[in-house]
Amino acid sequence: MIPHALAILVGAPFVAALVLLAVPQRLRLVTRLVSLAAALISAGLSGWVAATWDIARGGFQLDERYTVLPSLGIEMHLAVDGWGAALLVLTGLIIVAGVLATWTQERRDQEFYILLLVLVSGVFGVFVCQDLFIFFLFYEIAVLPMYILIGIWGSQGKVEPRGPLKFVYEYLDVGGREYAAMKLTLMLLVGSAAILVAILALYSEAGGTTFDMIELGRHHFDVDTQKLYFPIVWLGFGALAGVFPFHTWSPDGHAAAPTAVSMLHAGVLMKLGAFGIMRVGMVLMPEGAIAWAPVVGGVAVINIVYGAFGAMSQKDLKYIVAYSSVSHMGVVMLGAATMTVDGWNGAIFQMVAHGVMTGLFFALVGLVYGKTHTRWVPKMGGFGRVMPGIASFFTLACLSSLALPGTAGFIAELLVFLGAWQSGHPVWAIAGAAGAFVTAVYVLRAVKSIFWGEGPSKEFEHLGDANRVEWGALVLLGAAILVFGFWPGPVLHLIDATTTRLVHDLLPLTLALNP
Amino acid sequence: MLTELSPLLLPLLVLGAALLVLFADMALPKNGGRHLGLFMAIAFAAIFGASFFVDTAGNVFDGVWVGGDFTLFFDRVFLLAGALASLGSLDHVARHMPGRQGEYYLLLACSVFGMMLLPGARDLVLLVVCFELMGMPLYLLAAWSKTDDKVGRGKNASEAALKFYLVGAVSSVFLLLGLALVVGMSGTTSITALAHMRHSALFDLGLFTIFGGMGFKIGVVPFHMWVPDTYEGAPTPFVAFLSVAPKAAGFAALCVVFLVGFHVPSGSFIPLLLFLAATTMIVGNLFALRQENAKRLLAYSGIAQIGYMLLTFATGTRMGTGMLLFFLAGYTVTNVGAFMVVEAMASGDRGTDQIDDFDGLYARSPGLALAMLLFLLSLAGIPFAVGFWAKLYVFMAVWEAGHGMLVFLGAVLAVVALFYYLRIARAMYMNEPKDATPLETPLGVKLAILLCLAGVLGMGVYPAPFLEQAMLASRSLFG
Amino acid sequence: MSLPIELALVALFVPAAMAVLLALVPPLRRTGRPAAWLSVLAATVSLGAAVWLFADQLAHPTRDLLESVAWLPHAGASMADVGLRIDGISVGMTLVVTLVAFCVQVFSLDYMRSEPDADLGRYFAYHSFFIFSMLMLVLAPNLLQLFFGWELVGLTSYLLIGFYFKKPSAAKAAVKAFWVTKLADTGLLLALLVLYSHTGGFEWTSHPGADVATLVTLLLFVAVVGKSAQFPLHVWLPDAMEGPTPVSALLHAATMVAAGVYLIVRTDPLFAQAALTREVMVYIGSFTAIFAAVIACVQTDIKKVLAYSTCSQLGYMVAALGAGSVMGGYFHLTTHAFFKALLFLGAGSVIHAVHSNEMSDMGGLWGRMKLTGTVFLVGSISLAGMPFTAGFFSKDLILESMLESGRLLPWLALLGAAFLTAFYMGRVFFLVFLGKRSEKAEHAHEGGWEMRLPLVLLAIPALLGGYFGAHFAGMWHLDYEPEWNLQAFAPSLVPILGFVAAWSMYGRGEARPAPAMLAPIARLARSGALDHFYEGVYRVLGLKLAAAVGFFDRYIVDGLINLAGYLTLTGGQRVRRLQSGNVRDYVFVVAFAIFALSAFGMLR
Amino acid sequence: MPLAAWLILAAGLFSIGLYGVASRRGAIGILLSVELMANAVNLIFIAFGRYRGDHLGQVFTLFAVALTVAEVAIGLALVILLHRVRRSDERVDEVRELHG
Repeated sequence: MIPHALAILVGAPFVAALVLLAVPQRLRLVTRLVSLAAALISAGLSGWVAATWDIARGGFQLDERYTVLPSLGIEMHLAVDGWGAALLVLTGLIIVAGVLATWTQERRDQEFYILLLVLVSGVFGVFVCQDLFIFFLFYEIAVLPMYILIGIWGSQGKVEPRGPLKFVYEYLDVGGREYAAMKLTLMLLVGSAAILVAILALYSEAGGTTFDMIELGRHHFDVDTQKLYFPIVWLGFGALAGVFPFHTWSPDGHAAAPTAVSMLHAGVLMKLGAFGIMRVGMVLMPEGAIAWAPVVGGVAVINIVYGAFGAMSQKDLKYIVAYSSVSHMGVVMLGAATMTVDGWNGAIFQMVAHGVMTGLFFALVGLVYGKTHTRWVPKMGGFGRVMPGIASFFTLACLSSLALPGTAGFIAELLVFLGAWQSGHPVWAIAGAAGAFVTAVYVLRAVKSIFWGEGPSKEFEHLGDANRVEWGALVLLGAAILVFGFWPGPVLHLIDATTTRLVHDLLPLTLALNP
Repeated sequence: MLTELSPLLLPLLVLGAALLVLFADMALPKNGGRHLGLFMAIAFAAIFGASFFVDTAGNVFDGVWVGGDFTLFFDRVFLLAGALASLGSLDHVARHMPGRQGEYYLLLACSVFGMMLLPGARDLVLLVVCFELMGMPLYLLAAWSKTDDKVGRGKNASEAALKFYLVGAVSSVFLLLGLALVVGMSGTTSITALAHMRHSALFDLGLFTIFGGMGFKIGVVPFHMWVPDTYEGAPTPFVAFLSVAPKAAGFAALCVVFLVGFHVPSGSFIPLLLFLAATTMIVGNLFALRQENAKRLLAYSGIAQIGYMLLTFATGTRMGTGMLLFFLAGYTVTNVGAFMVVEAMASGDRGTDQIDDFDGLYARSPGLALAMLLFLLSLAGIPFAVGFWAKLYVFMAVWEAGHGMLVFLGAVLAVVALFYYLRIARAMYMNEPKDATPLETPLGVKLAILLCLAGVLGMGVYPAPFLEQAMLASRSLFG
Repeated sequence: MSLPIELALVALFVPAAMAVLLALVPPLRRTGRPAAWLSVLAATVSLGAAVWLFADQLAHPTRDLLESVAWLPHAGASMADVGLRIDGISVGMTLVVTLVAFCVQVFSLDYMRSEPDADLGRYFAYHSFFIFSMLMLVLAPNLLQLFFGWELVGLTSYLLIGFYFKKPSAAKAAVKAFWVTKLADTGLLLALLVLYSHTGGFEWTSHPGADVATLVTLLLFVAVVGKSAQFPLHVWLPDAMEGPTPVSALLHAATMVAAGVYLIVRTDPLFAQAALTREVMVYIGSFTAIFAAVIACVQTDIKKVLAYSTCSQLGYMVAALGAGSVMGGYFHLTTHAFFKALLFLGAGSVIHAVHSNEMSDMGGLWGRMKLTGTVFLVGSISLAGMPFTAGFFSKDLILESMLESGRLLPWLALLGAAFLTAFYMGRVFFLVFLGKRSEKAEHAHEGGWEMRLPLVLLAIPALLGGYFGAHFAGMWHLDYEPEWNLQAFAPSLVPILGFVAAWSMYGRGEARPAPAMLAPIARLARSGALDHFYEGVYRVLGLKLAAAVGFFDRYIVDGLINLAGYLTLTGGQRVRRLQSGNVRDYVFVVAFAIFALSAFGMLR
Repeated sequence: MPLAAWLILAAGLFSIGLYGVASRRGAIGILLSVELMANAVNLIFIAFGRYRGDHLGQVFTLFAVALTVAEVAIGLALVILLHRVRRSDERVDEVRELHG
């Protein structure tokens, strides 16, 4: 039993960030080691939490409470349920991999790691914090550093003005680094404005005495209130989860962001959105959720198919991956919308699976870009010859994203589709499966045109494979994909323990609303 | 007799300090020494410290002036602002007006003195006198610059002052007009007595006119138009002061007159206030979007902030007022800090205060950049800076008062605001500096910035005690 | 845990371990031949275990073991297990798979000799992994695990077809194969969903009711059509010949493509409940059988001939299963595995000798490659179904059952297919081994023992496998009593006629144009109309639509969001003019505003 | 003379002053107009005081006058300053460096 485990888990990266403020700029190695140490501490503790989390007991465990504002009923209440535990593991994996993958970051590296660590603190916080308000705080902290991270270290792009709104595109520097950063920040913050409103609503509905989600969970909100505020929560968090049509920050943002940031953002942050929808929206406002489920599910299906086709239309490697994220987050939302055990298990598991997978994707894209300085797929080809390792890991990531059995993606999508079919929406499942097929089409196309076939052309012949540290990141994530794919039990048990209880509470309502 | 004045101790101390400065200025030689400013700063700081040990509760002149937690809270805000302003002015004043430092600090002290009397005033005569006593020195301070400075900063000080003055003069006439009507109709100048008056047409006319007159001081749209011009033209350290203290005082006066006195907002005065508040938020943010001058941008952002405060004021509840006070306190440290950074940027004779002068500040002076970033985030209402709690409490109060839509509007506008705050952040961190010469900041300014930073983070990380104080204050107002 | 389970585990996990080892230890993999030998060793162990298991099963024919562990948690319990189902059916298939795999790996030792070491290691790693995947499928106790293996073999097929990934044609073929099969597999996935949501499990022994069973089996059959290259999804199989020939022998002739048929055999309890599905199977199967056979007659690439012939034979099996003769289907699957693998390896050894797939580059090889010639002949007659060869028994059983089931048209189709089979096999044999040598064939010679041994090994069951039908039937608990009357022997004349026809046309070994009656079909086959159709669909429904979506998202959806920002910003720019800077305006505004306020105050 | 008459007179004065503020372009003129408005207000005070017969109005007026005087003094100082800085005749509406 480690005392204050969760506080340490959340605090470690933040403390490390403060430490880095003191470390002189030129000690590059120290900077990296400090960051890595913090990442490892948090990751290790996450692993420990997941390992010691008592499945039989379920519920919330490892309670820790720190007073913040008793007068308003705000207190730092940390505890983990199965969902939290699973997602902690994911975050731990990603951040360690992220630090490793950006080991070679040169420009203003110290500031980079500082912001990265602050961001991670926020992410961990969201997953373990049971006080709705502090939850929101951490959410903001996780979102905001993005702006500077992308703005400074991002890569420049350009979208040529076309279409009916040409003039807009001429006025704004669309695709530019700062554009992407600003767009992402503003869209997400408009979302959190909505969230804040909803939070205040719940708070005052419940008597204005506590923000504790567990307490709030006990309070039964009036059905009309739920129906009114659920969509607000859905769209508010949905902005981060990439819910159509509020996903458009994601391609630009992910394309512009530096490797580690894309990894974290697509790998973990987007999950915060989905997690928020389920944790705050569906758990606190079940009737509202049930009432809106058809809409949520429908939009999710749009996400899946639309995102997949969007990805197919791209020629920029990062855009392809970014759109695939939009598509896969659709799977998460679909699972959430089914309001069934399998669906929710699938949703959370997909968060983990997609997190690892897309993390690996962005790490690889980063590597390829770092070597070739282009993300333009048509310019590539035959790279399998010069970078076989990268090629095989890329293929692995692709297989997971097309949900091939043996990869984590399969378990997730299978569960989600099962849930969809049981929830009486076979169409969702069919559309989802179709989306999975389209995914197969574009990812294999990508593999073929990047790594297979003739080539590489003159300018790329000298390129090499990943280096030692980078291998660390790749192997870590790749192994995770396979382990979760072949042996989902351990993680899934955590998730299932929580889901089962929640759905069990949910069941009477479901029957009441649609008998 | 003297014991009876004990609740007035703090204002009197300020007055004493002012007189000391006056005499010292006469006595001492007119070299560029900074002892006067230093003395003023220390004096404010000392009185601020003293405020924790003296008991200022009680009536003076049988109820014309009432001391209590409410006055105490405001006194502290004013003293803090005064101290920070004097600190920040040290270098500026000594460089621009080596000969006439005394007047500067004297006027500053007088203005603060007027402010400190304001929250306790329960008689319209006293109120209006204090109001003007606070206001008039500001006109002069705004004009504070070398008269022979044709090119650099301060070139526009006179214009700034003139606009400030003309608009101010007219609105104070309106204020008087309103008072005339109210007093005339009610036949009393005691604010507490006004509470029980029958509302007649002329009486209401007066009431609205008074609001207009005071609205000028806090810069509510549409009485705000002097704000950006004055802020841009006037000397920066003074603007730092101008942007917070008089606003706080203005709200103090509003609270006294409208919450204690007319028992409004109640009834249909509320929609009006809400409307004005919303307009103020929108106008402030919209105008701020495309500014090139940092001070101007901060001016408009300040207007937007006033909108939030007015929103809270409009609730008229005890909770709302408490939140308003907290907001004011937080706003004070944040805004002063931001302006001080601008001063630090522009200190040195070639410095200007355009936004692109912030380019690459992170390289020229990392500390300054970080401080500015935090102040901006606080203004934008980002967690773990005081501004976040301030906004949050405002929203809570407004929500409790049942104006959900306005909460949403406020929240969305806060995001719009983030856009222009981030413009400065972008300039500081993402653009490369034009000249990489490290920036040396005058000690006084540095100190002021550090204090503000401490305030922003302190109140941001652990707001509880401050909130408690604010609540106490509002409770004592409502009695 | 009982002996058979342990044996199965050995057969399953020794190759798996080898694959993992080769994958995780690049240095070892890059050594080439040592890695290859390790892989072969693993295959041998696996084969040994399989043989033992088979023998043991023969000893206890009624045994039906199920050993499984919880895999997917659901509401505290387990919604799906992984495990082993040891009964006659799975054991038989296990033996076939491991035997053929073993032969192919040994064969590859010599055939792939010229490959660079790294690639060689990769090749054998894939092979080991294939054995694991295939046995996962074969020994699966439920449909979910079967699907698991099903997709994994699909993956290995993709990887092995694309083994020469630098060759654009190979890359294209690999991706095509994966897309087509994946599309079909969606059916299997949906089948799982339906089954689960109606029975709460993935068991094929469940009884979800006729309608559901029909739906499920139809969906399953979609996957079968894809995997077992039935019309109209057979298009990937001929292209798959881009892979190394031994791969074609193992995956695309003997085992993987037969997985579809095995699936039907395995899930027969479900199919038995779905008359409609079986009807569909009969017609699809028999049509594929004749259709593919016709195309096979006009191919000039030896591997392509064999590929189409595989399609056609799979058509036989599907048709048989449709007609309800599980025995027919499964029996033919087994025999076919042997003689088709044999044929491919023989072809491989020829190709190895002449370095070309084109039959025009061969000819007259009999003199040079006696052994290959012999075994190829054995394979051909067995495939053609000449009396007393393995193929004869199984094919005879299918025709018989089709006739019994009273479906005349399919029966005729199959009969015609039988004739054509004999014809094109004869054609191949004569063109390759008789006639005058082409210059490429001048210095052709047999391969090393690694290549000869598997040929011999496979020739035996290809020739004699048919005589064990009764034993198999006993093992599979299926009824099998061939009655040797005239009506039964009638079909056996057909192949003889086929050979005669072939001899009459190609006996002298010179390549004559295909018979006139087949010309139009030949043209059709060469034009690849179906391929063009699919490609068109891909262009329109895939690329065009995608491009449209891309534009819509970039310039409409995102455009609107940008528009919001644009309006705010330009608005901010415009309003600034209101702040005129003229103080008199300010004063005026103040005065006006106060009057407005007052007016509002008075009017309320 | 009834109260209303005084009030109307005051209103008239006030309006004239306001008109002056709005129309005069010279700073001095504006100051004078402001003075006019202030006196109108004082008139109201006095009138009410007289009408009620208490001294409140007169007292208030005294304060008001003092304030106005001080205010105007400051105003003149500013005008002079402006004149010194910009060497222009004091047309206030030409003073518009700061705007937008």
